[in-house]
Amino acid sequence: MATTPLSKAAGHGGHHEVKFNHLFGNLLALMALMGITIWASYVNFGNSTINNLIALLIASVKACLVIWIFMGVKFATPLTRLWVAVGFIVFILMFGILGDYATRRFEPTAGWELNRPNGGGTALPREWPPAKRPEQGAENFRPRL
Amino acid sequence: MSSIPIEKGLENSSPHQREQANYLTVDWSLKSWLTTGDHKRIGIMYLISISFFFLLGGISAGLIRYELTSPAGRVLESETYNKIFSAHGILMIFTFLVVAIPAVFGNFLLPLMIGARDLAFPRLNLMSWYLYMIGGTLILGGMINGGVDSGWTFYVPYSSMYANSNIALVIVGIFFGGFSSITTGINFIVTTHKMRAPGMTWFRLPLFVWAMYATSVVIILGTPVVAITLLLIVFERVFQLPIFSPELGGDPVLFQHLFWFYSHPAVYIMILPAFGIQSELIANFARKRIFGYHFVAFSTLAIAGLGFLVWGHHMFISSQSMYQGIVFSLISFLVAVPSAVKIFNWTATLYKGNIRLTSPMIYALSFIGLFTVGGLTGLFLGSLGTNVHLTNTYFIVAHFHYVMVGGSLTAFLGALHYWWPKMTGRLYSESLAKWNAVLVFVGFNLTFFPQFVMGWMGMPRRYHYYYFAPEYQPYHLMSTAGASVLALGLIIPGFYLLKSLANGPKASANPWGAHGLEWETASPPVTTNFEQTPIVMDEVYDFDPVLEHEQAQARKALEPTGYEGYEPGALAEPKKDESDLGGKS
Amino acid sequence: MLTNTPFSPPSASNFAAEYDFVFFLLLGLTIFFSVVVGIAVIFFTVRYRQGSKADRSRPIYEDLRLETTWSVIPLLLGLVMFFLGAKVFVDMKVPPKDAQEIFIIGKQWMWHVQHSNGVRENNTLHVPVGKPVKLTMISQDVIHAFYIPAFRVQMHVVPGRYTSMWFTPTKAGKYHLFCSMYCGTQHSEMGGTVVAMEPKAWANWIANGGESVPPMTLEQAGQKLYNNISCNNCHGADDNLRAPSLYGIWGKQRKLSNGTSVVADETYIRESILRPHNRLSSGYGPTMPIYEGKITEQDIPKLLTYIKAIGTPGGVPASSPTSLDAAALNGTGGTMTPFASNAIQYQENLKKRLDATPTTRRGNPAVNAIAAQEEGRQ
Amino acid sequence: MAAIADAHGHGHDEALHHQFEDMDQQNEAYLVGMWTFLVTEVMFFGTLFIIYTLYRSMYQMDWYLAHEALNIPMGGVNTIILLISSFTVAVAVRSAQRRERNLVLWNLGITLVCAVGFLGIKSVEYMEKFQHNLYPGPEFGRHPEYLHGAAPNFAQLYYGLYFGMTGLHAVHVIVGIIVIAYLWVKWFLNAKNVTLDYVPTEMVGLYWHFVDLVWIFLFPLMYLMPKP
Repeated sequence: MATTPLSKAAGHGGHHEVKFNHLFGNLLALMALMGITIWASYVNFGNSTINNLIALLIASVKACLVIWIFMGVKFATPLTRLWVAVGFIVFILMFGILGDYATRRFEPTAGWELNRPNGGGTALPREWPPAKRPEQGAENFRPRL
Repeated sequence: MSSIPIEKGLENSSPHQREQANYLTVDWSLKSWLTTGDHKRIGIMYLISISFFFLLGGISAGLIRYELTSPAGRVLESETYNKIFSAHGILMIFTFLVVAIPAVFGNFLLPLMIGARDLAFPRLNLMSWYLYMIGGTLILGGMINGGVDSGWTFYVPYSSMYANSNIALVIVGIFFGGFSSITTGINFIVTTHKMRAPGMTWFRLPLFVWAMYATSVVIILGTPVVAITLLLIVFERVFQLPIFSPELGGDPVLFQHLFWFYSHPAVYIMILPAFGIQSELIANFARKRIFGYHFVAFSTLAIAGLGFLVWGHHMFISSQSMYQGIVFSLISFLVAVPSAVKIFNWTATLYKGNIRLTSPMIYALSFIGLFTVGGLTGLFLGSLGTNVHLTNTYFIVAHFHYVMVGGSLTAFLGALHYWWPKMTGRLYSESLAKWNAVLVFVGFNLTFFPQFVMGWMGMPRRYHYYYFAPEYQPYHLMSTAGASVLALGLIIPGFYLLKSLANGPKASANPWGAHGLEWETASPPVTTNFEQTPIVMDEVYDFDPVLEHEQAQARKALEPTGYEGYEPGALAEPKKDESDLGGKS
Repeated sequence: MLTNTPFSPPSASNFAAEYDFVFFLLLGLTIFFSVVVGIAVIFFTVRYRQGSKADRSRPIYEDLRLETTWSVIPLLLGLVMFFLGAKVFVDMKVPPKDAQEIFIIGKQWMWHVQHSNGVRENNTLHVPVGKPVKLTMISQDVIHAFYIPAFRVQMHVVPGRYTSMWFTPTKAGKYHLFCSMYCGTQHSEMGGTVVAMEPKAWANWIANGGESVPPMTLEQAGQKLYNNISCNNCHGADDNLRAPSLYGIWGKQRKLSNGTSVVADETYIRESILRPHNRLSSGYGPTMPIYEGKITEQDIPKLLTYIKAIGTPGGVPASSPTSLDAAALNGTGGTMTPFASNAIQYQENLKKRLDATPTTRRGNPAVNAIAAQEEGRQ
Repeated sequence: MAAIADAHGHGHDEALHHQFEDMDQQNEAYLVGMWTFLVTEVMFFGTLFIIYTLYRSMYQMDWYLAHEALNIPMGGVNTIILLISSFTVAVAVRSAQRRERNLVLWNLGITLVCAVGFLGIKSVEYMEKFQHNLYPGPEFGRHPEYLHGAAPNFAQLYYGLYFGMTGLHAVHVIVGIIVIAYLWVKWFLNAKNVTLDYVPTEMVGLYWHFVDLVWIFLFPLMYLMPKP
């Protein structure tokens, strides 16, 4: 019994043997991609964002290769694939946190309209009343947005 | 529900032998408990340990209420008061609410409900209990040795740079507790996916299983975030590794983002299991299939999913960007809809039911009322404008107690009463339990309703003194009076439930005449749950109210005195051959 | 409306009416739905109790129309409530241009207030009725929250960054001021009174220096400090080799030496005073001395006000109506005491007066060490 | 879930646990369980990556200057080491499926050597940083020449995250070493629960691949910043 390969003993194809060449080819691809990453980080593309994007893109490709071949997701059941996907999806969801920081600079602020680089427009279209002072003590004298 | 008879093979054995077969009596030694892989035993161990932590949390709540009866405080120093309210929050949330229903009832019932012999990873399950105990011990250790005074929210930079208490140890405890949750979550997910009995399709799952599944998803996606975020505070306190420090250009608001990214879903970790229990109780005591099963199931998943998109509504005034606030407020209103759907569905289930007002059912009905109020007052806080005035006041305290205590704790008590005969094989005094359920409802409202008014009037939370604003005192007095009633309502079950262990009547396999695989095995169940793997042939909650009504009339004529509340004829062990009468064709 | 019931907080700001409308609308909804659900539950429970003779034939288990109805109606109601709430919120977030600016500094466990004419107060805030007031707030240690229930306003006060809120008091009186964000041992005692005064009375109050004699307006004090700590040696009227000019920079986009840019707002300018090397203006080296630990959080508003005045093109003069000092309102002109003899004297006096409740950063050696290290680097 | 009753009757399933019906169910349960665990790990490290992204976008230049003190060749060698170890683990899993005990032992052995080598190089790097006072705390920046002109505050934030992220990664490597060594001993002793069932080996393999995965992102983010 112990000599039979497990896959045959179980007799159901619950797992798939990966070809050795497959694994080795994957290793070579990963190495090559690593080389490209290092090389690309020294190249001046004119804008560092391009460098960042390239680095992240290559890292993502490498991650996919590891997940797909080394971790055997290529041969996994749909259920396993679902759970592989869920983690990364929610991780990307978390980047919503950065939306706060991206939009903070557009917060409306009093009195800067004229000095703003975009020519005086604030984030929200606003009209201020003429210099006429409202009755003191009046509620809600401020114009609606 | 048709399945292979359970006690097959045992029918010729003596009552003594039959008793030996159940999971409680299979081995008496302490070692057999501490090394068990049996999900039912682990559930019981959780029940005992969370009761202990709940007691501690309750005592601290009592101290807070007593202290606040006077505007200038009664017995405590401010520093002690802060430690007490922090202890109350941390114990109640991290060692009770997050854990309570999943770890006790999820552990006990999930495999029974889906017809599995055990959870997928029994040893992992045991490890989760040990992690929980280590975590709880560390939390308690931190509280005794130096205390923790940052509140359960651990806002930086107070918790990382200014607090002079033992925050690091408590956080490490919470970290362990988090891993306990994660292991439980992994276990439940895999069990629900892979261990269902033949014929148990997704849409034949009891709604409690759906709820546990959704909860587990939230647990495994959310808990790591808060674990690492809190760990960063420890790093800052111990290794001086700064991440959120404003002096270095870090942003304290980032901590709040990460904290609420978990802690808002954590609210759903606390309330989704309660929804599941609620569905079970309502369906089984209205003796009617839950109205809109699919809607309830999917709204559970919808809440779990949307729950990850609304963390920012805890931060409307914390200098988060206005635009982000608007987006979060909008999604918060969207997430209210699935909750509303559930409420309406439970109410609609009662229509044309065959309602028995047992103690679990009273808890279930009071859950509907309390959660409605708790959920609707949540809209005040999800609405941007009203949030500005109400947040950080007693309004928010009242709101989340309506959801957490009125929701989760009520459901927990309902579940405890409902499955107590299954877990222990004993029946408790039902009339006492009924009155107690009413007492809890009254005490709860008396405690927390005045806090809504107080919050609307502007009393900030976490205040020790309010001598400068004595107009709040009447509300505090009312609240404290209610708290003593509530405390009574929480202590009494301890007595009659324990008493039932000593001399309660023995329960039959299905004392409520309920529907579900867990009621098909003996009370208490045997170690492997089912003698043979059941095959599920029929739908979930397969009641027939009309037929049952007729049956009940007929039975009433035959035996007018049943053991109150329990299904007549399904009560006690000796009437074994009649025990099938209870509810099924 | 219901706002005058004994269960309500006083309504004393322009937001109160707008706010209370949304609140009571939501309250109505809450009561309505709770009552509907409660009555339904009780009615069904009684009518369909076990053994009752009610008709149970043809029960319904699924009904898509019903489900849709009670999904869509709450959704629509929710959207309406969202919109109303968001509108109030946006109003609260957009201060009017002519708002009177007051600086608030929160520290464990007191509020420090600096009016534009130099009047300072602790744990009280005097505001004029009928005049929009904008609070620019910063914390010196942990996160606090500035909360005035009667005005329906609340905002976190965060270390390292200025936050702001505004309101217009509408009713004279004394109101509670709370710190509503838990901030440590004496959190519950960190609060005081907001005094909304009739404009005349307020003008008198502020002209006479409130409870302390104002040495000079905030802007004048800022100018003095600016010269005393030698900002003027480098930051002149025009850009020079050593430093960029601060004239006309307020609210402008500034290019930084690291290629990014930033708006010159309160937070950035404060940061540039305390830790100038972190974000250098484009084209300048790290030559400016670090002022962290040398000037207090209370001094920074003075410099900010001054820099704002010189930084706004066309210049907002110190005593213009928009900065609303006493002279503008009661037409008599405020009395000023002679300037403090020198900067050291000035700062020492300030320290004595303001640090009545000193804050120690207890517990964390890291912070003390960082501070020590910053000093050591000088 | 084909088999209903008599699950324990199968002769060959000595590795089958009592709660499962058959090996098929058990294997997938374990793999899904491992993947759900890895999901939590993704979120765990993901949080740090979020913090990293935010602060890096805020302080690009200073972080670029601060990162110049890192040793890119060492980081590169470590990447190669981890990639190779990931490969050997994959081969070990393949061999476990084929029940080739010697191959499993060799490959796991190489993985162990690689893992220890990774830690060795990492500790050399750490030592260097400590000598240059580049660890967060009161001593940070004692030798300003190693900051390469970065603002000390933001550089400290960078090194806080550097030590936090690579430190947590190193903790995972240490756990990996322990687990792989344990597995190696099991294989060496011919323990039935690993030789009859390839899943324990595969689970360890998945864990180790994940450790590799984190480093694949850490290396470009920490070591290879472009000049903004």
